[in-house]
Amino acid sequence: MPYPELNGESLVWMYETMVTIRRFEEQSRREADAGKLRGMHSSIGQEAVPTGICAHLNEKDYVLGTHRSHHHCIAKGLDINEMMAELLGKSTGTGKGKGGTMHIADINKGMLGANGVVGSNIPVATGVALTAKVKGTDQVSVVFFGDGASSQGVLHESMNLAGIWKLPIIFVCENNRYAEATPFEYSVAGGSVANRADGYGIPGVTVDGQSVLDIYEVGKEAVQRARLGEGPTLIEAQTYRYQGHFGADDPLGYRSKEEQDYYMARDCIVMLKQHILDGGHADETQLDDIDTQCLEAVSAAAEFANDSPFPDPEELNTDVYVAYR
Amino acid sequence: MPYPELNGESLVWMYETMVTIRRFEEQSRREADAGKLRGMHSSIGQEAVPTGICAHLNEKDYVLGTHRSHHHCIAKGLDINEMMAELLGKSTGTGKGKGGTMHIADINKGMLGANGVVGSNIPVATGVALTAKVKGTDQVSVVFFGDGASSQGVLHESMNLAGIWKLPIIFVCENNRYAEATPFEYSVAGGSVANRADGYGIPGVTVDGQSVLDIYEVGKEAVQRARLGEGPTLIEAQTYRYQGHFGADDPLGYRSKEEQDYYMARDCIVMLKQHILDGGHADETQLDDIDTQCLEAVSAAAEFANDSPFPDPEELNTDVYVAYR
Amino acid sequence: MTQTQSTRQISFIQAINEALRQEMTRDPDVIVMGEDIAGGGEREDFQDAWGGPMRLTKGLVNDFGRTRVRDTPISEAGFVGAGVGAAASGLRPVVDLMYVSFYGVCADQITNNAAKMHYMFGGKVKVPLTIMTGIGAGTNSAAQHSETLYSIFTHFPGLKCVVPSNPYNAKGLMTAAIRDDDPVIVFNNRQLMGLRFEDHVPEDSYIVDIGKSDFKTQGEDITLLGIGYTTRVCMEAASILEEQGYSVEVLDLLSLSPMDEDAILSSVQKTRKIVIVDEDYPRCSIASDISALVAEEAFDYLDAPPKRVTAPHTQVPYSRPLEALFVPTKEKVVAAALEVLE
Amino acid sequence: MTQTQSTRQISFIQAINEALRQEMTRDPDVIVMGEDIAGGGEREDFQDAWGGPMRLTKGLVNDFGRTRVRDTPISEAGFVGAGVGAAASGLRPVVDLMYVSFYGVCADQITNNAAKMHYMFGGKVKVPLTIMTGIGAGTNSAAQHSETLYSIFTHFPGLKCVVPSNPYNAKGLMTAAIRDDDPVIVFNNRQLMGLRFEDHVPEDSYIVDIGKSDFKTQGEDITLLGIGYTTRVCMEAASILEEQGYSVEVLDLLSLSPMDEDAILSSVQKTRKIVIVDEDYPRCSIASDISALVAEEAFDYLDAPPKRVTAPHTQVPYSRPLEALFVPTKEKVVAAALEVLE
Ligand SMILES: Cc1ncc(C[n+]2csc(CCOP(=O)(O)OP(=O)(O)O)c2C)c(N)n1
Ligand SMILES: Cc1ncc(C[n+]2csc(CCOP(=O)(O)OP(=O)(O)O)c2C)c(N)n1
Ligand SMILES: [Mg+2]
Ligand SMILES: [Mg+2]
Repeated sequence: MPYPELNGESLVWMYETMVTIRRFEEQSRREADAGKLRGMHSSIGQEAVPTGICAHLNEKDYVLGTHRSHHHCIAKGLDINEMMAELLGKSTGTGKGKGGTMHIADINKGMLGANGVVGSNIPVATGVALTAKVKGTDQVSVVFFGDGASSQGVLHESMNLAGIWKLPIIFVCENNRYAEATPFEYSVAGGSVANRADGYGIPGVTVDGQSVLDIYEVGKEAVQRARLGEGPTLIEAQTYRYQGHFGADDPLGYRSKEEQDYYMARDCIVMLKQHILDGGHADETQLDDIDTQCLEAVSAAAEFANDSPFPDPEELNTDVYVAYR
Repeated sequence: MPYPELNGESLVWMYETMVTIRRFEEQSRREADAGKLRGMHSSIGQEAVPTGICAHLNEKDYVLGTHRSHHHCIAKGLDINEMMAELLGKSTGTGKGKGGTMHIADINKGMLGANGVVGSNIPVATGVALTAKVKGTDQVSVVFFGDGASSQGVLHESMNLAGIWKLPIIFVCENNRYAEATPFEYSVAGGSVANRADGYGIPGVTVDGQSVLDIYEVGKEAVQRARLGEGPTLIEAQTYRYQGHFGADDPLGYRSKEEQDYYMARDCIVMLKQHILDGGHADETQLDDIDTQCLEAVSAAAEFANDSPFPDPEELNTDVYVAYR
Repeated sequence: MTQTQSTRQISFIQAINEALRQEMTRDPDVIVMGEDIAGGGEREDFQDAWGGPMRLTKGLVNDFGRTRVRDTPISEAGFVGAGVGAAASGLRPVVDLMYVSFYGVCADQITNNAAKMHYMFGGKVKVPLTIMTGIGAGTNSAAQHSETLYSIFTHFPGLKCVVPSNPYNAKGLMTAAIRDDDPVIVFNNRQLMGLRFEDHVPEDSYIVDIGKSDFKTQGEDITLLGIGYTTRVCMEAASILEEQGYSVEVLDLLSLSPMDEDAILSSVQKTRKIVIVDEDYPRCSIASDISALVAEEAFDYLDAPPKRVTAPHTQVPYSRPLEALFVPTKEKVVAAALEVLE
Repeated sequence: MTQTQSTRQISFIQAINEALRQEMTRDPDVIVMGEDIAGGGEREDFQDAWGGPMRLTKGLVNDFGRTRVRDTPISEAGFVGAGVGAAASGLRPVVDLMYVSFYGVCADQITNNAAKMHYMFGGKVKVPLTIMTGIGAGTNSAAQHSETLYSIFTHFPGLKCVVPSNPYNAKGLMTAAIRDDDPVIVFNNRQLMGLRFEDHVPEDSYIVDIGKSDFKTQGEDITLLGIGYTTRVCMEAASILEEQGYSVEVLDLLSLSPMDEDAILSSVQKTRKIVIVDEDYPRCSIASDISALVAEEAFDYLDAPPKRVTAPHTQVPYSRPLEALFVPTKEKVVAAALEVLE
């Protein structure tokens, strides 16, 4: 990172990132199934979205996420050992185990946090963009949120604020078609999140969220706009979550097998792999090696996390304030 | 009310309503200047907006307002004696003096309340429309709010909700170009409130807020849509407040004399009067008589209010609950 | 209560579900709104896909249809506000605010509108709104999904706040809330949700009076006051203390606003000692409120200062060993009681 | 303090304005945001049209420009949230929340984000945000513009809450809040705004420590505890009581979170009696919090139960004669004190 050009190097980075995410999520599900954490929101199926965007970001740029943010964190370069430790509530985690799966952050990597309240990070990200503006840096702030979150008033308030102040922010809606068990077409009047940008005089783009290449392109333009001080962009990436909302639920309770099959047939990793092979950017063996490395890295992360100690009891009462009294 | 046809009767009703509002506001300003109330938000200049809309409403329909709502109340047929008494905090007021200038309501007249929190009544009005929908009546809910209020997230949430549920509600933005001392063009990204309706798949209309006839026309269509179950409409009425935000402030601190003159030259009452005379719907004498009656009615209201007693001390603690314990 | 043939035990969830169903049957003006309370949006083939995140509303959409059982977008300010407006114009809406921490996006509608309309409009408008919301730690959900927070709602005049502790009173309080003409918030502890209790839950509809607390046990030596989940903790602590020879009175508060001050004071006048056990944050809380009440109104009866066992002044931690230290436990209650008793 | 040549008296408003100006001069990372805090949007010819609804920010835009003094749309969730994000990424924003009741539209940003980020992120992110907000009745503004509400923020771990009572501590607490690395809310009573006080206000920048209360008078017979505006009421009541021969200690709390428990307890240990005077609603309030603290920690010292004089459990009424009954008065404080003293 950042990868301004779409070439072998950037394609391989994206592949590796997406495979890491998937393996990480598979492992976290295993940890959850083993009872080591509860209610974990898997990002499997949505790997392409943050990957295509974060390809344009450096460590000084910021990303803010949601309850479903493991993929954002990995795409932003967070250490998966610390992430997995956080999931297991260990003292070696990104937040010393205090935040957990919905609250992973690493300010040194520009990840200013996942957030468990739907929509809640949108204004926070707007403030991050304000810092860049006030300080005159060329930093960019990216906030990811779901189709469900698009119904929260703060999106409207933040688009308005970013619009009048021309802030360097990118609003990325990961439209995975469901908010819990509520289908997108039920909850979003007008049928499009991207279209709402018009009302704020800012560009709104819809993109195939399974094609990391398409996302890369719209991300490039949006990041450029932001860096040049031309203001915000709203991107709606049409994607799909493969698993249930938080794991324990069966998505076939509210969506059809056909629909699932349709989306899974357009798997973002499979599609990128094909593109890489077709273009000769890497060969099968190289990609297999990456697959192996990712798997090993995730296993190592699981081992690290499981071997790490829980926080000391006194940690309950520290970090509430920087200083109190 | 209601006045489905634009004819002599409805024109005269509108004239009388608008003149009553203006005289009422002049009187309330005098009461405020005499120290009998503080911080009163005058609606002078904006009389046409609720008048043109309320012409289509009956007592079963609902109106909800803002901190600046005297004109909504009068257009919805509230008793000006009780209104003036409320302004003076008297026991004979619409709210027994407990609510005051920002909280006038009369449920029997379908006025479900002014509201002092900017934007706050928008979802409440949406709920009122929901009642009509659930009960299967043909009632309509109208919520008035300012250009400043358009920046509140609840507008977005409510348009979305009304959009997906096809609720019989009309969102009326009185764009008087200022929110306190903040000009509309600064605070509204994209430069139009009405345009935001598109994003929710609902009609958005901009109308000359000084022309009660134009408002009457868009109001007619919106009310019809609502009654027929076709869903919400957003109307942006471009109007102007003649006085300061709450009275004590001088608007020339943030807007030019030229601008003021421009708008005041298109005074809604003057324009309607001209139309009535031109069309021969009434003659000068008849309108003069109305002027006199309105003035007398407002004087009588002031007398009624001033002569009314303050609430008894025990009223402090009543009406907090319907029943407690 | 001994378990007889006629004892009917249902879970906390079922109790609330039953109350909702019975009130919806009884009164066509009762509607329910919230995120995924039916689920599946309006897809014909996926009716009742979810039935509420805690399954509190399971089955209602099949019986009452989508006009009265409404899935909402994630717009709490929008739909809680709509609940206020619907209540003020003739319905009796029940609104599900999934977790209490989400109050943050809709507090305006609750405290500025629902709570104040009746007063501001001179008593002429009623707001018979019920809000039900999930509270409490212990489910590994971290700081934004585990708060208790009923104290801040109790702070506001115009609101009523109730906290059931078992299926019996969950059903009765829910029924009472729906029939009440004022806005009532029902705080349901998530750790209690799946549980069944010994208490018999009548099949017929009934009310548990808002504003009345419940003596779970009578005793002479000390009063343990619990709220919702902590009533359970108090009962466990009482067993331990009774084994040690103390006679313990456990008072289940049930209503925070209005609050059964008489019961609290009469209990303390008898036992002369009280431990207040609460999971909410400690500052400006219901625990301090009760402690202050007792101190001021029963001062001359007290043998020892009132004592509070609460959550600490810290966020709810995610990590389980830390989270276990956050919630009041029977051990902490026993220790506090012994301190007061000795 | 005797008024000497060197005594500098400025109004509460000027004091806050001065603190803002000095901190903005000192630290380029300090910015100010809010509705009409400059006014006029970006119209060249109407700079500083408003200067804040209470004129707290008058003149700042001329000195520091529109990059650092930002008018906002009426989107409290949006711009308070932006304050949180700006604070977490390197600025020290001061956000004006005009009246505290508007917390309702932005509570999520305050209590779920500002308060919790430091903890949830393992202490690695700081949120040096200052929120200033207007509180208090007495201005004929009715139920939605007259609340006090600091109790509910004190409830939340992660927030600091301060309430100045005069221009001296208004300036010092504002300065301290801006320099503090945690989120701090400064609650400014509107009745105090236009007032000047006897106290000398140094021109140079200084800090009043967050977490420290201030003994306004020393006395032996009774402690009167005031907060912001009610400190003034306590002082007036103290004069009356002293005329009647009592020696009164007035403690000005200043900080609610953290709270100067030591000062409260040491005062009560001396006087053995306390009247807590507060304008916030009574339930689950700072008044109950202090009453409980005193009851539990100074039980053996107390000659009489702690006593609270607060607003009633009712909305703030519009009608002036009613409103006058809402706010604690010196007469009520004197009556309460005499009850305790006798
Ligand atoms: C304000 C708020 N309301 C409700 C919830 C409960 N909740 C958690 S995730 C979720 C669905 C979010 O849907 P979406 O935004 O589409 O994100 P996705 O889960 O699809 O990634 C809901 C309703 C919440 N966390 N915050
Ligand atoms: C949530 C909220 N924020 C701020 C205010 C303070 N305030 C009262 S009126 C007003 C301006 C409203 O502007 P607009 O909506 O255009 O209505 P207008 O006054 O022009 O009628 C503001 C900021 C408020 N009452 N509520
Ligand atoms: Mg989704
Ligand atoms: Mg306006």
